[in-house]
Amino acid sequence: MPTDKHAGHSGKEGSPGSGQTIQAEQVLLPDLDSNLERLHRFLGGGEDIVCRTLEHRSFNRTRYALLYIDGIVDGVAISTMLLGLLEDANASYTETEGAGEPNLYRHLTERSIAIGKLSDVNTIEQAGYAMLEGCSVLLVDGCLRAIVMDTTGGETRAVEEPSSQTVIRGPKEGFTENLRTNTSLIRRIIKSPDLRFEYKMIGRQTRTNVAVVYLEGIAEREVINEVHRRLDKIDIDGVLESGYIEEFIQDRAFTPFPLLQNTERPDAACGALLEGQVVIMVSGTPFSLIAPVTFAKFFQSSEDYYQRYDIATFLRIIRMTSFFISMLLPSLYIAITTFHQEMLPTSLLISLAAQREGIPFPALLEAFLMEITFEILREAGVRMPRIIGPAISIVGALVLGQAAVQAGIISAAMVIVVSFTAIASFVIPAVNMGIAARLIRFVLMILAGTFGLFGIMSGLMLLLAHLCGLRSFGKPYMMPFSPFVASNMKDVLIRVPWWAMRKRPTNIASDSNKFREGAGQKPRPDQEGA
Amino acid sequence: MKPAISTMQTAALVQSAITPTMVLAVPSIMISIAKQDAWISGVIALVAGMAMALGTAFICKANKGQLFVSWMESSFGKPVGIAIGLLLGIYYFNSFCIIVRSFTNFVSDIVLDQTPLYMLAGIMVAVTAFTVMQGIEALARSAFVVLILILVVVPLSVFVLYTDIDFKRLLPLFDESAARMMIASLPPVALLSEVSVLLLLTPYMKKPAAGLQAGLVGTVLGALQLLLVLLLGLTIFGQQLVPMMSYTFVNIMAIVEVGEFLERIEVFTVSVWFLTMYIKMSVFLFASVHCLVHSLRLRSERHMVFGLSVLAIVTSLTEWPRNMGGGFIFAVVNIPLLFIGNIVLPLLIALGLLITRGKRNKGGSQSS
Amino acid sequence: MRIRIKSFLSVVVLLFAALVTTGCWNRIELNEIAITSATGIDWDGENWIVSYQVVIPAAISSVTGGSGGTGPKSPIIVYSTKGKTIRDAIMHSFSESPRKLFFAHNRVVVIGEKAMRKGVNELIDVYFRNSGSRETVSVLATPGTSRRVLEQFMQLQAISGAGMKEIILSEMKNTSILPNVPVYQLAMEITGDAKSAVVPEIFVSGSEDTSSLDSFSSTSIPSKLKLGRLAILKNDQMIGWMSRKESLGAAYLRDSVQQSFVVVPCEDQEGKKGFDTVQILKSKTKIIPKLQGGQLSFKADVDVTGTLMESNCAQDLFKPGVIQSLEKEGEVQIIAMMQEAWKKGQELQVDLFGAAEKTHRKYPKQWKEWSNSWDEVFAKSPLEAKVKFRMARMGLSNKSFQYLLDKKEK
Amino acid sequence: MVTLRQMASMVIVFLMGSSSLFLLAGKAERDAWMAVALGVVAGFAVISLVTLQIQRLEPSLNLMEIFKLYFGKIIGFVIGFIYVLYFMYKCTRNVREFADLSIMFLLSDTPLSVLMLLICLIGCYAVMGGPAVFFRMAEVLLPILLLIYFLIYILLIGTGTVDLGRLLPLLEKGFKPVWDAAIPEIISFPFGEMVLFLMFWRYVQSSNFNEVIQMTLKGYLFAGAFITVMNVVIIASLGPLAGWSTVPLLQATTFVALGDVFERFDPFIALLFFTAVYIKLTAYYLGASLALAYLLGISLRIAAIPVGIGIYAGSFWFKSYMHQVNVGFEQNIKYQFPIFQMVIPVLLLIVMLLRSGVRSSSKQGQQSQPVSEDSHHAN
Repeated sequence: MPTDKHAGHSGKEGSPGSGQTIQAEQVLLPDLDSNLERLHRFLGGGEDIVCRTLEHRSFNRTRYALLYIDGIVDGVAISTMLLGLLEDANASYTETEGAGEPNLYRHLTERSIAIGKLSDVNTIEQAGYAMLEGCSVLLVDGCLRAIVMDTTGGETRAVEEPSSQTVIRGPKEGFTENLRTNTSLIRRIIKSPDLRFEYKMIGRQTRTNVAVVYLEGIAEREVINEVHRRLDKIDIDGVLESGYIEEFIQDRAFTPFPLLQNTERPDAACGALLEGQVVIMVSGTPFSLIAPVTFAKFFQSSEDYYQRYDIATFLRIIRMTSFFISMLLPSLYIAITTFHQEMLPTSLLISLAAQREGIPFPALLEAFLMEITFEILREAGVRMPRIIGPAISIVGALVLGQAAVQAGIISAAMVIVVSFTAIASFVIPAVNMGIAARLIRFVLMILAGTFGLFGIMSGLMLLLAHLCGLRSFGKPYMMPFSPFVASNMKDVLIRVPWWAMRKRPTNIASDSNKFREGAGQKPRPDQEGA
Repeated sequence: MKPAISTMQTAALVQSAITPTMVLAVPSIMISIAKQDAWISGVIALVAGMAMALGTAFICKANKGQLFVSWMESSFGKPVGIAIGLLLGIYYFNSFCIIVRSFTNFVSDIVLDQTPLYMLAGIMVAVTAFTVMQGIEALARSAFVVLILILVVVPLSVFVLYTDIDFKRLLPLFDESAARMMIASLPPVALLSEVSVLLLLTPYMKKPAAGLQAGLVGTVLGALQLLLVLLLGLTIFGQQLVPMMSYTFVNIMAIVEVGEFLERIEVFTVSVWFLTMYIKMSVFLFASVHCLVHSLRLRSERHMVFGLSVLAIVTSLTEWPRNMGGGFIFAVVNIPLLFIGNIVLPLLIALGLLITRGKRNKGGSQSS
Repeated sequence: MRIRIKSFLSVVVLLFAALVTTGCWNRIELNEIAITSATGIDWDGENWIVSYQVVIPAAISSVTGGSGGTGPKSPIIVYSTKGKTIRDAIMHSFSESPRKLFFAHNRVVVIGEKAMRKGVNELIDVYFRNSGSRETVSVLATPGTSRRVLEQFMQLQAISGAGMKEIILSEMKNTSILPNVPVYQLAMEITGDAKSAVVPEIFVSGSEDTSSLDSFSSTSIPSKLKLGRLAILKNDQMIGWMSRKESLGAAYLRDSVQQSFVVVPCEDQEGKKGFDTVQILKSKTKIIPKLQGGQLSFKADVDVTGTLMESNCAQDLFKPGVIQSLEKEGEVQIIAMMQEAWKKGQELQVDLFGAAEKTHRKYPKQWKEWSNSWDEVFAKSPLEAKVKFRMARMGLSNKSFQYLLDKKEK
Repeated sequence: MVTLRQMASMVIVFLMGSSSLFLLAGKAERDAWMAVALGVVAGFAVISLVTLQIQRLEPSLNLMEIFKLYFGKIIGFVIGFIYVLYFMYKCTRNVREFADLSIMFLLSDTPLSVLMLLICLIGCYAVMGGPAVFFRMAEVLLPILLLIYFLIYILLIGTGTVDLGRLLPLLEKGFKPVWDAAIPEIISFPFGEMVLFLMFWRYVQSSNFNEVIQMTLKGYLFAGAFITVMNVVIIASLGPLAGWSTVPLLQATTFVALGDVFERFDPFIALLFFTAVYIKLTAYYLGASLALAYLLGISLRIAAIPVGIGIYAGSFWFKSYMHQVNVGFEQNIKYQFPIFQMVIPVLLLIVMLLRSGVRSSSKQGQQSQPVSEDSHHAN
């Protein structure tokens, strides 16, 4: 593989064909054999590199060679192209005015190669990178330039139903690892000419293709430039998943809250595009990133827009409350039972006191114990092979909880509280927001254990200040709530029926064209006779 | 980009700079002075507060968008400007310590009586420092969210107390002499004068001209909450019993009894009240840090916040003896200090501006 | 710059660790508190005796049924302590109770007659000063010692403290003879213009106590807790009792009647006498002081809505004449009760009916000179009562059963 | 539009309405059912000779239009307005009755004002829907009502509470008490109220008006027979106690005890009775609103609001339940109602016959603008 020097050098170059200072030994020489030999050395001579030399009869038998890396090329395209070349090689052309390398080169590019996308390179290193990309290279003896044919292909997973973000009603197709299929899925949904794809190559070793997708005229220009600026700044060995990029380009380094939304569903991505957000798609992972994003967006699942508005509103309120439950419930339980017992109604207090009669641990420790057991069970459930995974975590939780209560280690009320919290944290559609709630829960529990409700309120104040300070790509994170934007509130806690959602969310979509649907489309039943 | 806060957010900041301490200790003092006409002195305080808001906004109009200290320097010359900046910085730091101490007393009286004071003060100042470190925009946004929360919780508590209210207890109107009513309105007027914090906030506003609107809304909201607590105290407990309670608002919430389960919820209302206390502390810490950093030409505000908060914890705990009578000291003894800081100083600034404007107009071009 | 941030963070983490390790000051586990459901205050000449009725959670809730196998345990225990002042007595409780006394769920405070006669100002001060105790606790007076009241068991309610509060609340809602007086209302009335207050009485009927569980094995228990008369306080000392009839009249005058009943004599065409019972659904009283020349007099007009619950005279209830006579009789009964209560108030020279406040509101100037001699002024001012009685409904049958019997023979 | 079946079911439910609650003609005690039968016959005469004739002469006009056409603009308006008040008064009586009975039976502590407000609101919602919706409600409710009544009769007979022997000494006190119990009272109470239908007949979709007449009379006779049977059952089950209880049939159902499971179900039956009363009061509410809408030229929805407020305020006028019953049975039935139910309709019929010239002109005018007329009312 190329020596370290190359790595340093090529890193800056990044995208092919833009090299400035080409050292002498990089340039293609007229002699075919030396080129082949140097190219082999550049690519480290793996035996999956295929080299096929041909001889053209009517161009005074000049030799030319086809090179590609087997496995990452589309076998069918290669074989048809080879067939075409072989025929062309034996055909005899009469009006070959000047035989020799240059017009053979032109002849091949114009008449005989059966591949759509062609381009040419003039250094060994560019040819090598192109071959690594999955293209095939044609070197002509005596010619200083080589033809690069885009024959990328290879085994990719078929389009399946997304595993993490399932939906009862709504499209069932999900993104795959192959960037080309993903862009085609988006193209199939949004067939508008203003849909822009801008490609980048990130990662010195992995050279992952990243596509920045937006709708011209709807997404804000500054946000797009900001995305590009931050992506270009990334200088890393390899990008295997969009998560790598997420941590590089988010606004604030240390925050439990996700500043970029990820989705596996093309319809969710297109929904974001239509609302003026930018989608970053990374090849090799079905999860694409959406920016800029606000706190409220994590409580909207794509199904809200497919179901009727009343159930959608109801579910949204449930999700919001379950977020706070999963964050606050255990700490509230600790605070009220150990600091402010007077808030409990008398009968509840007596039954709780009776339960806690034989419990050795203080409420805080008891809560910690149960929380950690539940986290362990959940992780075990995920890591288990697909079939028995969920069964283990649920059965485990019940059996363990029951046994602990019988043994008198944990009070029954605590098991209820902790299991309800665990379930509540599953309700949040976006997993990364659920994770945020789980982490903050532990901090709030400690504060509740030491200062009671005062501690919880201090923790909430810290949280509020932190949230209000957050920004996602320059847009305030608590957008519709604290910099109060009345028109956006239509789609946050409640979802007004579709015919009422005329304006795009302001301050996210560009201010030029605001309206996304015509006016006065409220369905009005024809007034049937008296 | 320069931080920009909206009018409503500034109003929330101004309101939370006034209300928390005012609603805690002031009602029982006012009622002990002016008996059942205390709510009239509350109205007087409201009117005075609006007047002060108008005055401050008028002064702020002269500011062409520069930050406060640099504005002072540009209008009165460098040495005087720095002196004013330092003076205000110290004044705000001192009132920050007073506020921290009164809230620590409140929390340890009502909720956590065995927790040592230094730990309470430590937690409070740590949270406040963290909030101020997030910058003025984050502070403004949290103030707005807390204001919304209060505007939901306060009417709810009135609705729940509806059965106990009996307006006839206010009846012998104007029973007390006008003099007593004026004296009773002194503490709230002193606290309402905190609206002068607008001087520092207007440069940060998106529309500085709307400073007047923000000031008015802030003072009116604050005074209305005071009036609400006064009326609740008078109509539920009558004017003899209230002077006996050091924290009227807490006792009012303590007698709520709706059904068998909704009883003894005053700790919940007080916890929601903690949020407004935090905003008030952050506003004062921000003000003092802002003044000191700009007058001493320091580089970063984060270090000043860290230093000041440690100093504040120490001073607030040691400056006053342990066994102080509830909020009394801070409400009454503090009045002259508040008057100097919030009324005399802005008046001097206004006077100075008038004089210098005459000179500046003559030599209009070179000095601005 | 980098080092300083790290050091700052490490300080914060240390602070946090300090938080957890030094334990949490105000933290009291649920199994470290003794929940008191009722407190009793007595005075034995020179010491306060404070008794507490503490709830034993394990005995009540069925959750830990397993461990409660050793035969039925009493759900409450009562013990008392003695001290110079009330708080002093409460502090003594630490020397004998394994758990810290917890007053937040205290429902009722029972004050013995001797303690009432000595004065309740100390008690009220204790309730307002520290944040642990609630101001919404109901005050009850008892002729004997309050400890005996606390020791009694109650039929339906395991915790007799909560049971007492439920009795007084349901009694106030359905018959309104005795008002429920929380501590803050008692304090307001004592410091009010009239400087007087009322407290309902609770006593143990029957000879010996039902303080042991085995008395529950028979169908009826030997002695029960009952609500009795009304204690009258003047300047926080008790000066006497008021009978139940007078206290109902006082309830009308204080406009604290929610629902009540009145027995009305009735007479049919043949002159046969009988009694009807009328349930009072709503009643609203206005007391208006009137000043003619120097003489102060009070006019009380009450409008009451009632429905017929029982009719023993042979009447056709839908005849307008019959309805009018029922309403007139009702008015006579209520006026009689009110006058009786007013006379008792004047006899004891204590204004229980808020007359002072209303006079202060209406005539603030004259109130200046009346305020210190109010009891004499009140004793001399007469009450002119007027009641407007309205019968809303007659129940499910439109004639009295007696009417059907008499008609049969005609 | 309203179909014939709907009109018939409305007539039955309307007549069954509150009459199912009380013992009609109580003064005739044991022979009350005969008085009712007599009343049915007398009512039949009134309705077929007077009320239906008026509508037959003017099939496509409602009462208000007929007044305006035949009595001239001003007098027509005045009499029309008086009828609006009559309909509103009848509605207030029913609302107050509904509220008092439900307080006595079901919700003893609920304040009267809240209950009446609820009833008026539900009524208002039904009226807002317009006559077509309201008649559809009646058509749906009728089978349910009949089924439940039938169930009650089966239960009463099954458990032997009904004993026809109690009727036996027929006409013990001669025919006179039956006659004076029937003539003033029974004619006007359930059966004279058919005058309200003068407001509704025009909405019926039918080629010629005779079909409507047949259907109404059939409905009327069925209802009359049904009420008479109900009276017989009450007297047969309660005997001397019949006059004692305010709501005898409900009292009878409390005697039923079929095994220890099926006992004390009368609150369920009470709810059913109140549905019938609800239909009656909403019918009056609708009649009054349609009339007011026509008189003031405003849409039905807007007219329903002042009428609703008038009804709600009016129902507080009665001092007590007894006062409401006395006013109803002593004064109204004898003096006020006959004027509205018989005197004015007869007068109107005579004027219509005399001024037949006006009627012929109104016939041509009528073809030209029927459509605008309907839409004007419907929205």
